[in-house]
Amino acid sequence: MDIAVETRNITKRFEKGRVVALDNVSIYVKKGEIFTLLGPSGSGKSTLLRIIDGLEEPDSGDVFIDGKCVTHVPAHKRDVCMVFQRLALFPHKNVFENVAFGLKMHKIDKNEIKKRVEETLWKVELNPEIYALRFPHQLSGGEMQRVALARALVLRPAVILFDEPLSSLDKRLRDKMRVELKQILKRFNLTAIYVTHDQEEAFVLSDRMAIINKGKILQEGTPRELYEKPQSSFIANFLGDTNIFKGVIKQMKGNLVIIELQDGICITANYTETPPISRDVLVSLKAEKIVLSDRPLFENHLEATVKEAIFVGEKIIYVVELNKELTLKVIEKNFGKTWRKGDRVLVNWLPDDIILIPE
Amino acid sequence: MDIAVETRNITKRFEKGRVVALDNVSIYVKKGEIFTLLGPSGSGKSTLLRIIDGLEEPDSGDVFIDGKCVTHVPAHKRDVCMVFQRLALFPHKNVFENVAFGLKMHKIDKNEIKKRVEETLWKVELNPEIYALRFPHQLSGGEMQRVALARALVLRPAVILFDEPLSSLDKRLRDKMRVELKQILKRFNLTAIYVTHDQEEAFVLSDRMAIINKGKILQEGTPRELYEKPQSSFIANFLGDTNIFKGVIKQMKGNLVIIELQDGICITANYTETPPISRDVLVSLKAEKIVLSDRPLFENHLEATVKEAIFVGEKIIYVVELNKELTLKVIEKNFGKTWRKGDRVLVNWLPDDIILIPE
Amino acid sequence: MGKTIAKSSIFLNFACVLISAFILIPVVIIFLTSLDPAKYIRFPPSGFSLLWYEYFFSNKVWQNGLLNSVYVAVLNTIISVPCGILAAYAYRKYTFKLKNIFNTIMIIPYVTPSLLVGIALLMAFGRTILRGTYFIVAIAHALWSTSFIYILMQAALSNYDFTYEEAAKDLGANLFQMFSEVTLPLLKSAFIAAILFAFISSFGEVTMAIFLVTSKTVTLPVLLWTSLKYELHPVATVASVICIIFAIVIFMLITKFFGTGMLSKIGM
Amino acid sequence: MGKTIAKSSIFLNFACVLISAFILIPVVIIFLTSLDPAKYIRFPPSGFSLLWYEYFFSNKVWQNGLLNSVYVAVLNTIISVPCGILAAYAYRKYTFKLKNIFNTIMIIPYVTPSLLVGIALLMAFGRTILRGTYFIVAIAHALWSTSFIYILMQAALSNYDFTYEEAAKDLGANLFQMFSEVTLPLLKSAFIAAILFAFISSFGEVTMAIFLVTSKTVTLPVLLWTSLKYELHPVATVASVICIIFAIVIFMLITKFFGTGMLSKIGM
Repeated sequence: MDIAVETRNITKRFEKGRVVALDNVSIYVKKGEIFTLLGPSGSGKSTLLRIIDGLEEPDSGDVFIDGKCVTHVPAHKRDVCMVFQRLALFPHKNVFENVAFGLKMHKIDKNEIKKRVEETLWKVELNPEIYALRFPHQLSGGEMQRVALARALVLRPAVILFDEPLSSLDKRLRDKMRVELKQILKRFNLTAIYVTHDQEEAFVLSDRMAIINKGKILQEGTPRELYEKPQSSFIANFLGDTNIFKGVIKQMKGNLVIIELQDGICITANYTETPPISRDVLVSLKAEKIVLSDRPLFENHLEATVKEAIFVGEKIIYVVELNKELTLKVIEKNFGKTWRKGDRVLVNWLPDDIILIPE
Repeated sequence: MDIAVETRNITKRFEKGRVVALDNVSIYVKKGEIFTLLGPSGSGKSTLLRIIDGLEEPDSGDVFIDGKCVTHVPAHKRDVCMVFQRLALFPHKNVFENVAFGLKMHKIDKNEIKKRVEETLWKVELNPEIYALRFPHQLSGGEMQRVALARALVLRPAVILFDEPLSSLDKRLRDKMRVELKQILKRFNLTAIYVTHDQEEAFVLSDRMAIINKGKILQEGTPRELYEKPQSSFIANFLGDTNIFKGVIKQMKGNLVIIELQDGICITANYTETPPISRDVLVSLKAEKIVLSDRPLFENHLEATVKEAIFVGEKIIYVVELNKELTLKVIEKNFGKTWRKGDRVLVNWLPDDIILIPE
Repeated sequence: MGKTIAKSSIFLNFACVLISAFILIPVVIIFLTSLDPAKYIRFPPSGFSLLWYEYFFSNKVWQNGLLNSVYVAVLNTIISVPCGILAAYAYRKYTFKLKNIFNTIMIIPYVTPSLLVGIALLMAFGRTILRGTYFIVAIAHALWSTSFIYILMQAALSNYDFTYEEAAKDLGANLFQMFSEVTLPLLKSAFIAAILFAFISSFGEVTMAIFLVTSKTVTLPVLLWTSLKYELHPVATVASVICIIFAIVIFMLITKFFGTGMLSKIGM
Repeated sequence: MGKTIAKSSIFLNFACVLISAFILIPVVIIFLTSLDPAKYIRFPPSGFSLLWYEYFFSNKVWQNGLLNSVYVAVLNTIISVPCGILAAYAYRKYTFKLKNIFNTIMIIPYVTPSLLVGIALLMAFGRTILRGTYFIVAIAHALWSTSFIYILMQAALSNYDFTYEEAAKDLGANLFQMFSEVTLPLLKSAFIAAILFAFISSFGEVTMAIFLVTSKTVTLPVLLWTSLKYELHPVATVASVICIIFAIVIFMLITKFFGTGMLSKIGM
């Protein structure tokens, strides 16, 4: 396994040690991988990125790039490039000069610079003949994005770092750019670390991701692993739209567990790995894992009343009431039959979709 | 039908007439209704709101509030209140003083002010004992939102205007606040005009909405009407994730139309109202109206290959290829079987879900 | 930052001390000289005494000068602060035809050598009833001061959000209520800073005043000037120290009450 | 806005004309007087002639004064601009212990009456080899000027995004490359404005200069002063007009090349 970047036990404090930004953080990123750090604002994710880039030094711990320790190497001598949150395209330089900047700093031959800049502009789907002489303020949000990417790409760094570069775009363009970005990164087999607070972005982009909160890495894995197998209630809650209940284990037979939620409402779950160790558990069920119907679809089904039906275009969000104290959020795509407030329905789910989290 | 607000043929130009912000705009809002103006930035929606509030005067046209023409009545004498985009809570006044401001300006008795402010704070679910003395900078984004709402509510205006008040909140809080906002508006049967560029927001909040672009109202109706029955390709494209193709009508039998998209790929559609008048049509099919399966589900089904499967948490976006030139975007919720790149699948849809737009 | 800071911190602190020393030279020299009991001004001083301080506070002429300076400064403040503030406010809030020309004109007195302003006013009003009044001195100061306050307030207003005023109007406030409830409190610190600056700049001004005062209206800086230029009387150093202390106290007031954040807002 | 504008526009334009007139009084008076062929200064003028303009440009003393003023202004610019800019840059970019004290000290000369700075320097260097050199005058000006430029640059830097410098470093630029490729071009207009302001404020300064010049190094404003105070010689009005034209031209350069946007950025 070829490791492109590794941090070992990075700790960083701010404001004379009173604020811990990063607490003993160790991550690794494989060559050719897109690795995402997902966390709420203030979780320390950007600080970690800046430490890897060399813009800040850790209080303790080390950074390795391509196997070499670079903890005390200044930013301009590290083989990494960053795409900044507000892009930081030099406003007084045109597109060509912006992209050529890094090469010029490294004293590359002029003809070579021209060749590589044009090559890179093509890579990010900007025609150099059209765009080379434009200035940043003459570009649209998406074009600026691409120039910022090209400026980093052209140096062929070991790793490209992204500090929420899409957060200033509007939703439509952001959706488009993130798919494009992934295609470019994959086409040229680049290694990237991407920082974001937007889980959709993390899911779409990442090969592997880590969730960071209050300066600590909570869990890492593929997007699917994190989404479907959260190891803590924080993550279960943080990712997606989740119904979480307290429950007590009543019975276990084979791989099946029967859990009582309340007032005799029981549900069945599968566990595939280790069985739960305590009787009290948290039960997590994502809203889209529930199907509404008028006749039973699976073994697990309960009667409920629709309290709210919220039309959101491509999907409809239902709030259904099992009894006075137990309501569920359900997401259905906007297809076929839709339900109205007051309708009696059956809620169905698969035992595999119930996730048990130790309380 | 009780009309709360009406604008008649409002036209407004900026920069000495060179920029047309609003072009002959007429809308009406019924009492107790939440009416949304949805449009891209620069479409003129905020200008219309400011004209209704009295912060700007139209070049021509009239504004009616409760049946009275108020075109030349200054803002502070109109019975409307605005919740501003950046909220504009007075930073030097505490929550109580902010909410009491309007009443104080109207020289209401002090005891009455106290009573009404506290009542209103309860309405927006802020405990006056806890919040009354806090200053705006001591509040969270959601709390500031509620204070801004209370400040408008307390005056019991004929209409409350909202200028994208949720746009500065992060996604999670925004989702929560918009549901809460709707509940409050409905509970007290208030009339509201809401301006936004976020279609989800418009769908969730509106009783009725209008789409505005380049200073013109393009279509108005309930969220469902606009989403399911767009009258132009702009709206079909603007709302949701839409597959749009050019097609030629081959055959019509009863309510059914057979349309050839390309190379003999034919689809069947229903039309419920007037039949299409030209042979060339645009065919629109929302991504979530397509179901992937390995065996035929409905009459309309075609074979396809999965080119991309993008995991986005609660949903999965597929790009499937019918043939070299025809790809479809499909949204499935993250439930049950998922497909991988390269899988052969059947794409199924209901004839009702195909929308024909005259080209 | 981490280690980067630790290193640069030593260098920076050293550079700060050097620049500060350079800056503080005149203040320190004057202060030391004022404590010298000798009968003429010289440096370095030869002894230590409060002799000339006693002299200053028991001498009618100097006391009178101090009072006159205060009168002029107050008058200047009353004239220039409203003018400068209103001009800047109008410039930021409204669109009008002569806007750009207006902006240029407002800045002219600021770049015109103050000497010339004094002379021009002397020529214009020298033989009128205004001659030798506090008013004519204050007018001269106000020309410069209005321009300066206009510039300060432009900077302060560039961060001011007019939406607050719209919100007030929307909630039913008329023009007066809007001003007293929203504009005034929000711009309070900028307004106070403008007042203090107007006061202190007028209080220490000599170039214009020297042409316009009479022996009755002579201000402290003019006395100081005459004393230093022709007599080199040591009491002048005491007057200087008092002027500086006055200036520093007012400056401290500004920073203490409104923070350096406010100063950077108004371009300080 | 619409009709609101139309109404307030008339009032505003009227107010503008009034304030502008008030502001322009001294400039107009001086200009008219300079065209009067009479042998002594008086207002209103009695005729029209370019007599005193010819006199000014053929007189060695006045020419010499003009040159000396330019020397001093250039020297002051060379000293104060780098000091002021570096101090402001360091203040914004770095965290260091004495930061707040440093900020206060940097602003002191700006609030100290300039008269006192001149006197202090005279006392300190009056009997040293520096006496009567351009250098000592320039130092005095630089004390005030550094402080002023520090304040201007603080405002300019408050809108400056240090991320550009980080991006340059990230892309492989060393400290020198970063400065010449990014910092310098981005702050170019603020730098040029600082230079122009340093030059013009030194060029017209009289209060400090009058204590520090000799007959060899006498500057134009000092000549002007002497001439106005004791002779009331009409050539002084010509010198005044030249000073004002100088100031206005430089100010126009600032607004033309960098726009009023830039001026509002640096707190103008």
